[in-house]
Amino acid sequence: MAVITYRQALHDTLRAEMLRDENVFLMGEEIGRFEGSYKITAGMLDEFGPRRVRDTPIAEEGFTGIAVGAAMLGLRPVVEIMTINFSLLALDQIVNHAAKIYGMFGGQNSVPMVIRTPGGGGQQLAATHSQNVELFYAFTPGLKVVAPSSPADAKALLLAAIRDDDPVLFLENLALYNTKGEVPDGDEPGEIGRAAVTREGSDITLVGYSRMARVALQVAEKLAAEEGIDAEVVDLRSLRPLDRETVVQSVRKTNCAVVLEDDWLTYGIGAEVAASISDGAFDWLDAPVRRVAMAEVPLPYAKPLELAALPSADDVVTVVQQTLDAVGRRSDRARAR
Amino acid sequence: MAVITYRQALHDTLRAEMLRDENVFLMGEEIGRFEGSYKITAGMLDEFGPRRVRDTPIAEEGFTGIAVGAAMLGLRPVVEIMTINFSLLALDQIVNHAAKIYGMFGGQNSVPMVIRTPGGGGQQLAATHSQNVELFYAFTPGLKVVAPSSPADAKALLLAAIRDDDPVLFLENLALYNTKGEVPDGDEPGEIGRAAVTREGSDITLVGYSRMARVALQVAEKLAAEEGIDAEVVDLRSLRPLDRETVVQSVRKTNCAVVLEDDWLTYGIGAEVAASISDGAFDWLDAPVRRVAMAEVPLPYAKPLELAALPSADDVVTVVQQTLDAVGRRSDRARAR
Amino acid sequence: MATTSRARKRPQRRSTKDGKQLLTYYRQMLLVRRFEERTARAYTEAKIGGYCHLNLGEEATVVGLMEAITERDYLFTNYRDHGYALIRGMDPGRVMAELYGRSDGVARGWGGSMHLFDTEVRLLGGYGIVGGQLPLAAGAAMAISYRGGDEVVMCQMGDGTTNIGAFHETLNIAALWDLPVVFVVVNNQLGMGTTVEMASAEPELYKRASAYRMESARVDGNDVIAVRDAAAAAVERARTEHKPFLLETMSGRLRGHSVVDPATYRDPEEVQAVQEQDPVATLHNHLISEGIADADQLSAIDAEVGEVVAAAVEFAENSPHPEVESLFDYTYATPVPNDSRRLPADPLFPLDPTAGA
Amino acid sequence: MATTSRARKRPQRRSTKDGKQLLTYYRQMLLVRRFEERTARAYTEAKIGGYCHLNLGEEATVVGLMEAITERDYLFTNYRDHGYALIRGMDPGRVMAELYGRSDGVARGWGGSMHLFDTEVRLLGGYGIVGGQLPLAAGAAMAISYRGGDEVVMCQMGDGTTNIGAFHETLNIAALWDLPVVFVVVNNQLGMGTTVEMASAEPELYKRASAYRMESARVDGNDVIAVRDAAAAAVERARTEHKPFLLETMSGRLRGHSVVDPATYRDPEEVQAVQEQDPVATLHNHLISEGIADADQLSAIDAEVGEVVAAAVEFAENSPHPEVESLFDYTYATPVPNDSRRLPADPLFPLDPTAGA
Ligand SMILES: Cc1ncc(C[n+]2csc(CCOP(=O)(O)OP(=O)(O)O)c2C)c(N)n1
Ligand SMILES: Cc1ncc(C[n+]2csc(CCOP(=O)(O)OP(=O)(O)O)c2C)c(N)n1
Ligand SMILES: [Mg+2]
Ligand SMILES: [Mg+2]
Repeated sequence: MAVITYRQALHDTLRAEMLRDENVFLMGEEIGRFEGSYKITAGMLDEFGPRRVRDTPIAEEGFTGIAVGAAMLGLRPVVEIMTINFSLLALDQIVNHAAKIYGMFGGQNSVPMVIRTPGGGGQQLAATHSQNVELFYAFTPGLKVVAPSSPADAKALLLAAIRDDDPVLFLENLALYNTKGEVPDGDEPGEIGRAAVTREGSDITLVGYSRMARVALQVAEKLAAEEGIDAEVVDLRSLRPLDRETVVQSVRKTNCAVVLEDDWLTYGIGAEVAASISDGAFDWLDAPVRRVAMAEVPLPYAKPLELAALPSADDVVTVVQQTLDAVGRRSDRARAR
Repeated sequence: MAVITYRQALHDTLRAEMLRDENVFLMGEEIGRFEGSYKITAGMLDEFGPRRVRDTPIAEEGFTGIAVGAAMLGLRPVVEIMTINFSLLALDQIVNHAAKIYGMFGGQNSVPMVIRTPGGGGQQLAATHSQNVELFYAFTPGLKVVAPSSPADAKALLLAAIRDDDPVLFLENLALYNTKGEVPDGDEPGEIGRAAVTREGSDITLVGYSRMARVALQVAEKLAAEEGIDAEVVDLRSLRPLDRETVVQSVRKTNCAVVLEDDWLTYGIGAEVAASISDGAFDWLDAPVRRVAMAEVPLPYAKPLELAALPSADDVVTVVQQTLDAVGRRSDRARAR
Repeated sequence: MATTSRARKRPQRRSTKDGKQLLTYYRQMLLVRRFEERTARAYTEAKIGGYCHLNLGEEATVVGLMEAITERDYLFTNYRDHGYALIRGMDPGRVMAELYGRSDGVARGWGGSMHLFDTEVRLLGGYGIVGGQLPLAAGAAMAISYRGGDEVVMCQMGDGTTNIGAFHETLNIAALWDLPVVFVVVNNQLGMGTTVEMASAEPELYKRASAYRMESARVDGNDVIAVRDAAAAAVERARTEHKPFLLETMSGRLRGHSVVDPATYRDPEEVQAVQEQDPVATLHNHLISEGIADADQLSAIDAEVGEVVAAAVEFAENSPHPEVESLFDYTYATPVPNDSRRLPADPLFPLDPTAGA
Repeated sequence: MATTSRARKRPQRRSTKDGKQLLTYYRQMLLVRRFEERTARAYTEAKIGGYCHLNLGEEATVVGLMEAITERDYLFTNYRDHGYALIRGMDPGRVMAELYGRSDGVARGWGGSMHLFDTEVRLLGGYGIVGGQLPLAAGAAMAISYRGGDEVVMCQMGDGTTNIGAFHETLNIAALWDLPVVFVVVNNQLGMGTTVEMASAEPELYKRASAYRMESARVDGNDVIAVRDAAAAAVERARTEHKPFLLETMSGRLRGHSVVDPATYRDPEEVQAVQEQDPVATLHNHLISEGIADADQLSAIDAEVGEVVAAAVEFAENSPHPEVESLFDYTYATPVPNDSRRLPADPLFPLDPTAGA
């Protein structure tokens, strides 16, 4: 097991899959000559040549749809969309085509493709370049959506995504690329559709995905160290399918939960998670499920405004404390009854 | 007060606003010579001429963006996107531009425009033409989203939308166009951001919007007539802003709720509504908030499959009964304790 | 400047072989004609639902195009796809069953009129989103060139489709990457109620290929031989030289945009002009005036075709509706845990959680 | 075929008036040059965040274009917008303050480098989504023609932008509706690391206008007079004849795509060729060799410009950061009930609901 960055894990996995399967190829803006906007594909053009590492014009709808068509004939395109913001220009090909072709034609033709794209604010990229719109894909039946938070999951889920016969949106995050972690050798794919309990605990459940699953772990350690609060952390990993079972089982144990997300609160990913917990753990919940999410504004460029709008570890700590307070208040009341 | 159809209410309101304000004009595919795919703009080209009723090429991204630019200079475009499915091709201009321009440039330039578009399945239009993706817009700060269910609200909210200085997505529904209702005279605009209690009741709260708010009312009448169940109905009317207060107040009274929606369940509009109720009415809820929504598949063409996948009045009745059963079970248990 | 070639002149005289060929084409065109007329009737009888677009007036174009590609080539079309499906070789009964939404339909009743699809005959879909099929077709061509194959992809679209972004993005990449794809604009002079002049600043649509240094041509879409020859040349070039091509065929729409459209927006003269160029009637008269066939022979063909269509309807009528149990069978090709298989009234969690807890 | 006019020849001799004019342009070009150099430094000092794209190498293009439009005209650009903002007349201090994300910035610190905007000088935005500004610019032109005004809209974009769908959709509608908009493709031969030939099947980009029967021209973007004259002619035509135009200017990028890009993918020869055509150095030499100014005069201009830039930086440094309290002030122009004004840790409902219930 080597300790490598999330970026390296992606790079190595892409390379290994290219070597393993001639049908796998890469496509996207600036992935070849420029070596990728975030350098995930560095060195790949040199190694595999322009047939398998295709720099595309700036034409998200066009090249994403071309990948869909190529996948219909059995190739396994791995498309990079530079950031998830630009995926909005390809939404028709992703939602109306990639996601529909298998079902709309009665299961005759699958679409084995992967769309890799990073989300994430916090880089002062302002309103149009800092959005987290994974919701749009997670909402769409016919797509699968994964959002790994660690280098190990990045590898395992990318392997799974490439080998899966359905279109998979693979969500990365600008703030995760340089983070490190242990990554197993070999090429065992992960399982799309399963969450993971990344820290066991008994006091409260923290649920997150992508960057916020990592923040959840950090907050849990901090809470344990500084306040003796023992939080359980669930990393969703897969947004579609959503593994409600794992989340709800955790909350049935801890009796309260906070959901962490990088997108906007109202209608965000956390809304489904909170609604599912409130339903599936109804008789176990001791306090309302709170969500920590981005303030509902077009994200400003100025640093102090951006910082205020984005959810932070401190915000999570505050909300955990408030939630445990509420649990306390409720048990007090119960005792008083 | 005249009794007219939802279609007529839209048509009359558009016409009145065109007469009132020279800055208001219409744009979209087939709205002029063809008189509108769903005939909302019938007769308008003849009356107002091609300057104010513009047939566009098939170019959703282009003409929607042109409306945004025209709005920046103070015109008040009312764009028709033939169905909400095609709005995915204009998503970049709606989400990355219309919704961002006011905030991203520090409040210098507002974008007073309306995008009218119908959603709704149930017409056997198959997977790509039967989607309900209002979620994408409701999720986006900077946009306002309204979804009237009655001819009166269609009028009041269209007036409000046209006179509002922000981009408003105005959601219509294919199945509502021919429905009738009383519509007040005059031109009093409604208030964007307010839900309405359209039926008072004490046993359970049904929450819906657009077509499903109407279904909720029908179900409530049926439940009252056939089973003596007295349901309260909340019509959200506005999806962004979302009026949580009105919903939660109702549930604090009835102690249980069912959410109705035409879109897919997981991450759908109802997820936020259910999560908000579970939070805001936590101490009042006697049973989990259930959601009745579309089955999570690309909607098939064949009638029996389509019928099975779409939420029906019968489905709502079933879920209401199960919810009231659950309330009963819980009160039994409480009594037994 | 991009090179664009003018429409080819059609041959003045035809040999006996051409005569036989023409009779075959006539039969095919008539099949499309009678099938579509029957489809319109079935629609008004509410046997068919959704949107339903017919190829009436485009029969010569459909047959000419389908003659230009071989079995191993691929085809993508828009939603106006019945004729292509029939001539490409889909079973008429299974096409009609699809229109009826039955389980024997080519797409098991999931697609309907706009979404005919059959891997067997390599028609990889009719598509309902205007322009959506263009990137897909180019992608199929990319897969072919990636593998060094010599198949060709034909991608049909309407005139109105040339104004959407996907047209531009796709043609540019197809030219840039030397993809073996022939784009065909079936110019029926209308996109719903919008004329070409109302929608396209360059109404000679084939000329738009010059923006990509792509070759292109315009041809009389009511002349089946002219369409076939122009398309065959483009396909051959794509096959051997790996160059895309843009072919524009000029024809008319005999009815409304879809079955339900009365097309009241059209001038009577315009409609009459289109009717006068009706490709089926024209070929009928030509066959007789050239002595290739007499009226009785042609009536016999009509009768035969009528039987095929009647059999297709019967097949469709007798085909069972899809089972509701199959509703969740085609969301994913690779099964995954936690996939939703809930009907609208199904609970997310077992109803009495305490029971099992 | 669409009509496209060739780039105009530049005048061989210049009058004294031209000489004075050239000195003014030199000063403006130098302002852009020094401002951008200073911006790059501020970025490496972490005073500026986000993405930051410079106009280095495009100074003659920027100044020439800005000379061609009048005060009442409108301008839309992409994210490479600092130079346009300065020459269009935005206060350099307020531009730098925007780059610093301060409250005196032209967009109050909300937009940053990519999103300069000032209604006062009618620069209606730098935009970060490639191609996003095109429909907006055409929309502004539509508003002008709707009202019968005689303003013109100029819409700047990069070479890579000509491959995206919005380019096609917008140019088509602009031509169809006779909109007074001049589209300018600033061809700096690269879109990030991608060459024009890698991205555009028709690399002579101005020729793409023919797909819309739109007139177009290509001009030397390193020659400020040539740019000005070609743009002025296009603007005049848009103003009086209400016809859009596509102008392509040819120049080079002196640095990476953005400040952080070392541009290791470029050939040294390519970089050298661009440096040899450096428009600022070229004009400097021209002014001296033509006897319009001597080295001292030009140094004096440089010193003056340096002071303007230094003052801009000082202004930016001293401008306060925006108040966190203003975070919710610009979501909507028309206030509505139930609008969210919550920070990430704020609850949806009061924390002890029983307290108030
Ligand atoms: C993206 C998109 N926008 C709008 C529509 C609605 N629509 C369906 S067909 C059509 C006209 C298409 O015209 P054309 O391309 O000429 O094809 P034809 O119907 O004439 O064969 C329109 C606007 C659609 N299906 N997709
Ligand atoms: C829709 C979209 N896709 C991709 C990007 C990322 N991107 C930013 S600049 C750029 C290159 C643009 O090149 P060009 O149009 O030539 O402009 P230049 O930067 O050379 O001025 C790309 C691909 C983007 N901002 N928007
Ligand atoms: Mg047409
Ligand atoms: Mg460039």
